[in-house]
Amino acid sequence: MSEPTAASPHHDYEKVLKDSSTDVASFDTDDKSFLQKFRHFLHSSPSAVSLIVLVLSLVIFGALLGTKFFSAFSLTLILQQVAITGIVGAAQTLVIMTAGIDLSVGAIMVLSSVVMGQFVFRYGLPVELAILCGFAVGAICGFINGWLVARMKLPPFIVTLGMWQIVLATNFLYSANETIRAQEIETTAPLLQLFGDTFRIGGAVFTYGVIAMVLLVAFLWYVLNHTPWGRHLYAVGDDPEAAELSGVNVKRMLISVYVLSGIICALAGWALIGRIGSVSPTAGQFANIESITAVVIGGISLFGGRGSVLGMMFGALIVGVFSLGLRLLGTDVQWTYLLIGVLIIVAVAIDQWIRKAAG
Amino acid sequence: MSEPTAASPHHDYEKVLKDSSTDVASFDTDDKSFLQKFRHFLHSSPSAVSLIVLVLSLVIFGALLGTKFFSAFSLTLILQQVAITGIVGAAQTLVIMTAGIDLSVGAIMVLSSVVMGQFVFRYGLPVELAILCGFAVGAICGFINGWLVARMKLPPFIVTLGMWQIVLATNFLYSANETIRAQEIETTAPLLQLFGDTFRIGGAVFTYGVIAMVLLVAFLWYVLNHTPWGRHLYAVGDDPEAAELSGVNVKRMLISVYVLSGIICALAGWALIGRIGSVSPTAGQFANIESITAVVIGGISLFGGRGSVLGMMFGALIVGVFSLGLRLLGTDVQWTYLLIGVLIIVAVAIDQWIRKAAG
Amino acid sequence: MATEPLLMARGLVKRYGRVTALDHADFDLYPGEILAVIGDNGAGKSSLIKAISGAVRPDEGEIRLEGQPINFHSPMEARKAGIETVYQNLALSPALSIADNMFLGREIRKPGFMGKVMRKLDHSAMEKMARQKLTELGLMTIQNINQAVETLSGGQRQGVAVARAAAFGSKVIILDEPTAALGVKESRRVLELILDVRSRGIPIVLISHNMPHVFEVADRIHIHRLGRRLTVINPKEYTMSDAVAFMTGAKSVPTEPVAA
Amino acid sequence: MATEPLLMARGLVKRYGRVTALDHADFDLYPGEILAVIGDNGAGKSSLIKAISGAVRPDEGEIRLEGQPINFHSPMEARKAGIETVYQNLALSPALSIADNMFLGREIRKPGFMGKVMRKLDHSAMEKMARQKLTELGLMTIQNINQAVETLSGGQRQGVAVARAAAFGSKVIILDEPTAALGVKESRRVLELILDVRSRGIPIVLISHNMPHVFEVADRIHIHRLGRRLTVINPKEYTMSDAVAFMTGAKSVPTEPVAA
Amino acid sequence: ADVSACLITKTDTNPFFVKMKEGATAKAKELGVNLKSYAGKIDGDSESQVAAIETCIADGAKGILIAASDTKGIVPNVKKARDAGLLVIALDTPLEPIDSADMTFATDNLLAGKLIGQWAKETLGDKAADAKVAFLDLTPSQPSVDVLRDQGFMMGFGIDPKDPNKIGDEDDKRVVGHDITNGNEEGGRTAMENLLQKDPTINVVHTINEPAAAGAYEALKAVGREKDVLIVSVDGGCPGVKNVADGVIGATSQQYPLQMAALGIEAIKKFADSGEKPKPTEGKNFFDTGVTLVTDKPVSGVKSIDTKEGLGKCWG
Ligand SMILES: Nc1ncnc2c1ncn2[C@@H]1O[C@H](COP(=O)(O)OP(=O)(O)OP(=O)(O)O)[C@@H](O)[C@H]1O
Ligand SMILES: Nc1ncnc2c1ncn2[C@@H]1O[C@H](COP(=O)(O)OP(=O)(O)OP(=O)(O)O)[C@@H](O)[C@H]1O
Ligand SMILES: OC[C@H]1O[C@](O)(CO)[C@@H](O)[C@@H]1O
Ligand SMILES: [Mg+2]
Ligand SMILES: [Mg+2]
Repeated sequence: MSEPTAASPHHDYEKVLKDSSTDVASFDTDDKSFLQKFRHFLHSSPSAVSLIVLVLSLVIFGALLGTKFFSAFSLTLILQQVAITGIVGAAQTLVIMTAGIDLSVGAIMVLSSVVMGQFVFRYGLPVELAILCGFAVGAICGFINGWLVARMKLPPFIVTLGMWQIVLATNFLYSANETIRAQEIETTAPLLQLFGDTFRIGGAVFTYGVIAMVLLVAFLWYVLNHTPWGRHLYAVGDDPEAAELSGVNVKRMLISVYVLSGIICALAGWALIGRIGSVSPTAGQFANIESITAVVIGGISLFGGRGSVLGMMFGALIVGVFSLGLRLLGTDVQWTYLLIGVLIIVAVAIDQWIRKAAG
Repeated sequence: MSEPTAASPHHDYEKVLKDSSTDVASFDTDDKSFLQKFRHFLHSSPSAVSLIVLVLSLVIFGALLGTKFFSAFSLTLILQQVAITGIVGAAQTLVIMTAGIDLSVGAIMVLSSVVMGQFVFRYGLPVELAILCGFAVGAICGFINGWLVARMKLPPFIVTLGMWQIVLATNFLYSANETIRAQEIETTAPLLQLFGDTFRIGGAVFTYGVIAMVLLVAFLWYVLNHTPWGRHLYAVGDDPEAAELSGVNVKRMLISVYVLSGIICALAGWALIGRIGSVSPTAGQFANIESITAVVIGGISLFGGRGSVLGMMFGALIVGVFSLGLRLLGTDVQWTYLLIGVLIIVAVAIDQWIRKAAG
Repeated sequence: MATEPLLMARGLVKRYGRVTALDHADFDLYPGEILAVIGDNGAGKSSLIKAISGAVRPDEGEIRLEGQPINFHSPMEARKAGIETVYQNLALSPALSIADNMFLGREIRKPGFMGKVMRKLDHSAMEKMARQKLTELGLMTIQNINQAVETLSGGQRQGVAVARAAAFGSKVIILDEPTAALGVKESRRVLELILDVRSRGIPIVLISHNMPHVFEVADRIHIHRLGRRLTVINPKEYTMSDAVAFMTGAKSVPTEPVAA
Repeated sequence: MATEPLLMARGLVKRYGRVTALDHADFDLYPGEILAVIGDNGAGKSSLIKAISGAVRPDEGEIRLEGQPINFHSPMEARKAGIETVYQNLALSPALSIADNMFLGREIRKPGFMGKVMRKLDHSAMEKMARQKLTELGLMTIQNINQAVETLSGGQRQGVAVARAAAFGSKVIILDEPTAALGVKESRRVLELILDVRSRGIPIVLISHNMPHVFEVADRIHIHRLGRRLTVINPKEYTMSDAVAFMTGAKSVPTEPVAA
Repeated sequence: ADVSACLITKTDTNPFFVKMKEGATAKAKELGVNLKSYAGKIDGDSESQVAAIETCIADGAKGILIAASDTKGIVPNVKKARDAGLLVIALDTPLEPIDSADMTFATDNLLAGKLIGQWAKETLGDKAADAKVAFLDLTPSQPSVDVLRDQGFMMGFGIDPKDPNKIGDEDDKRVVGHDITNGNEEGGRTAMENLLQKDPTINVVHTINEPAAAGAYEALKAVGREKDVLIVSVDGGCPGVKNVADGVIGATSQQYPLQMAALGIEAIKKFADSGEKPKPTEGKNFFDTGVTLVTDKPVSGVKSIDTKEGLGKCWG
């Protein structure tokens, strides 16, 4: 393709075009200063901003509280406290990226953990199989969500609100609210508590639950940024109609996202057994609001198509830092709540401000 | 403007245009059948669809429960039970229309009601003034929300999540968790219970709270559809950038919406005193999720710019009908929750289906 | 051209509530030809090609590809059947980069294990190819190939969409006003591209309001008016004035058999 | 024209991250003239008029209206100062009706109590006027005046935006590619409209890629290239070929003082 | 059955209320009473309870058994029910004022707190004087059970509770702090972690209920302190008593929800048949359904039963 192959242009003036410039436009950017490089960095890596806010809050609480807060132990304690939220938040991130929302994450998590426990203790299944069943339950719940959203075109808010109630009720009806005690699990099926096991590196205490969260987030980061599926996910969240017209199977994408979200919730359910030791149907009541908070503080748009799963993890950690920091400062519970409210807003304000300054 | 006033067209073919047809396109629509007229009606009045779903659910529960459900008393009881949700839902509707969300509605409602109560009982203010102060508190909370969303450009979800916690904690700190008992209110400041007062028409029992909800919704319907402010609200929710470019003061609109929402929440707070008789700082925990549910079942898009406040009211009533109906059927609580979950999804599915059929 | 049409539609009807977008429209595309579709704004041109490419489903009428009745449920199916379309609203994902958009649904993966098992994208290969396609179209003002599409100028965006369709040659290419937002140079390149595609034997449907362009490249011109095909003319037998007069209703069409 | 420019800009710079959209651009608009702005896709034309009309804030440079430095914070302020703009992306609210869009921010209210106190809109007056404006533009295919703008064809949408700007005559009218999506007939009407507006003494800025149109109506032509004003030419002194050669870099500009 | 009754619990998630419901259902069946049960969505959800009361009135029930979430706020609605001729009995949680209900069948929660407080004090002996005590409470709104148990523990342990109606106003050095648990394991663990961070030398933990205690134990275990910290709790559910046997919890105050429920149903039946209302326990303004300390390490001066006996009486 170089010269017209057949007809010649109607307009004379088009003949001069053959001489037109063929350089790609470039400008003296004089972008050599550190500040400007930094701005570019912030611009191109959206999660860096939440990371900065996280570091800032660590520094502030560290200054206020000294080694009580700024010790390997405390810092890893925060990791432990946010691990569940981080895992559920990963599921939430995927759904929110598609411009959806999943209110049923906490309920699915708890139902999966109850299934894992009851299948061992009620039916005597081998623990590995019981865990698989728990994952299957998560996947099924996710599939129903996805099917209703993608095929029936129902709003995700309503679908998952309904599922939340349905799954919770199913859980209570099925488990009759019986708790399985930590001691029993320890003797019969210690694998269920796997994610609660700890190992130490110096003063730092890590649980496998923390490792699971970090690996999951890293894995999803890879998938979102470096595989076709990830790109399609962004496209679907960005503008589903455009994605459909450019050849993405939007329905299949949506269903796969909700199924994956359900499976991740089941993983969270397993990790939950590790954290609280026992299998209890009353856990996870606030998992949905907490995961959504982490996602939003992490800079992910509720309107879909924008953001990074790393940001979600930093968002979860920011809340974790505030919560522990404020409790350590010894503020009254009410004051803690109030300040967490203020700090959530401030964290996001700083985030916005940095983004704008980097603009 | 009819003929070119100066230059003449470069292209000859443009000269033939003076003879071009000047009729507005019209087609034989053969749209005379009742069905098609009905479709047009559904198309042009989005809330009609929720109304149909509402009527359907009334009929079904009526058939199942007979006069126990289908009595003037029971039906007006539903109205009483949804009045608070309906009022808060009106506030939520406004915010959601702007593509926002208000998680702090319940907290603002309760704080306003506590202020109305405490200002009378703690400081001995005249009740009218105390009520005004309650409204002022609602307006201030709304203003802060609006200011943060509009000026600081923070995501509404985060702003109102933070405010929710802040207002709730303020409320506990301020009220020291003290409930003001109904008997005291009755003797000292009966005006606070105004919206709980009832009047009867036959077997039907109406509270002024119900009347307040209906009038409020009617008023907002008028404002949204028949005033410039209403049109601007839709435009801002639809595409804020386009609205700004076409000359709408988007920031001012947003702030006014959140302030109005705060004031409506204060009204809900007043009505709440009427409904529960006392002033209790722990009420209203689910007001946000319930109002959002009503809004979404009412066919209003969470992405802003579309829907009708009437739909919200029908949405609230649909949930009210299900709840009372199932409770009267005597199903187990968990089954009730499960079925409400299912029915919420089904209601929206039917809604979508009718819309599609009407498409 | 006495051959069978490659793509054919008969009696397409599409109503939107009170609006009639297609009113028993017919359509024929023959192998290897450039068919221009012209008509007033709102005449139903975009609706016609949306119906053909599976983006909307007509209320009535039938469509045949190579003689076989087809019934696409989504644009993806049409694309699989070899019909590549540039829609008037472009169908790009605003937040994704130029390269991401060009390769959406057809990503290039790394060779070997990383690509096959880990499904890793080959970002640099895609960026290189995207830059090359844009250069072929003369879009030299795009400075950063990783720019999000939403930050491109109107014309740059259109260029990306056209480059995408051209890059993935297939059975039929449909272009809905591909040069509307393009500059003089960029428009000319698109015309060259169209001729180039035809020379590879692929037929093209070109919707355009630019009469000189239409008369320059089209083999036949489908004139659309008030939701239906008014007539098809041969650009060698009619002048631009005739075409414009027909399409605006200034002159009525001689009752002759449709050109084929 | 030895008078003072009505609207003037000097040294405008606008950077977006790694992209430079405006690179010390100048601009002058004289009273009562039609100034065309031409340039490649991505040359920075839209960025220029966005900076002037308050839709984006330039990083550097100054703007003067009637000699006074101005610093608009929003398009609303520009509009209040009398600058009416049709943006390339049209700036319509998709879900609102045609009439709602045309009157957004300038609604007609009912007379008397209902309008003054109850602030009730006069829907029928607005619908009537909207229909009339569209008819003036030749947009005869719009069947339902209460259609949501998102359901309009590409050209119909553009027509609505242009009709809105024309309806509210003011100090300066800026049109960014107003005829890109328009049909032959509708484009011609817009050109007539432009001449009509000038005859009312209001100057117009017209961005367009359509050289015949530009040379037909423009008094002066501002050529934009790589983010800055390359030169301004008088269409009577240069041919279309010259203009295209300058704007695409095929020919370099004779070093002469900028035409005024 | 022409006598119908309602049971309204705080939640349906806490095993305590699940058992209460089971007990009520069994008793209702036995007496031929038609029972409908309702519950809030979470602890503290008063609106659902209000709606439930209204439904019961509309439904023509003879009586209501309620474990109220908002003990003051619900009073006007209870009055409505009583005005409509229903017998209203508070279970587990007294209304405020307590005579707003026709009768209250409940544990003496202040006593429950005192018992575990005394036990902890005696167990520590001299070390009680410089103990470090953590309080794992219920919710931020400080409902009556929460206050009664928390402040009761202090009285038993010998800490001056200052205002006995308010948690958190005491100034005894031994109090490390209060945190909230929402009455479940997750909250228990996080609250314990937070307080440990505040003072790692904590050696006594008061917990609002046994799920919270189990969570606290996990937190202690994670830092290897589970052996040298005393956890006390309230409830006496079967998992909790087993936890006492296993040494997770030192002592727990056992309550009897099945009995509360059964007595409640009987009272409604009786009221429906004869119009007779139940009477309070001698010397108290409510019907005390009893509370017993369960521990395998009895101390002198505090009456207790061992876990074997406790398991015989446990629920859930
Ligand atoms: N989703 C829709 N809902 C309602 N009406 C619609 C919808 N889509 C298109 N229309 C109407 O159908 C008619 C044909 O539109 P179409 O987009 O096919 O026109 P077109 O010939 O492509 O015009 P243009 O040249 O301006 O692009 C127009 O009157 C338009 O308003
Ligand atoms: N928000 C933005 N972020 C990043 N780059 C931008 C943004 N807006 C514009 N640009 C870039 O600035 C340059 C100039 O864009 P502009 O829209 O002004 O061009 P234009 O001359 O109007 O082109 P066209 O004729 O195609 O409309 C382009 O390279 C474009 O990619
Ligand atoms: O959540 C508080 C509730 O928990 C219990 O202790 C049961 O576990 C009840 O006695 C109390 O009312
Ligand atoms: Mg079109
Ligand atoms: Mg432009």
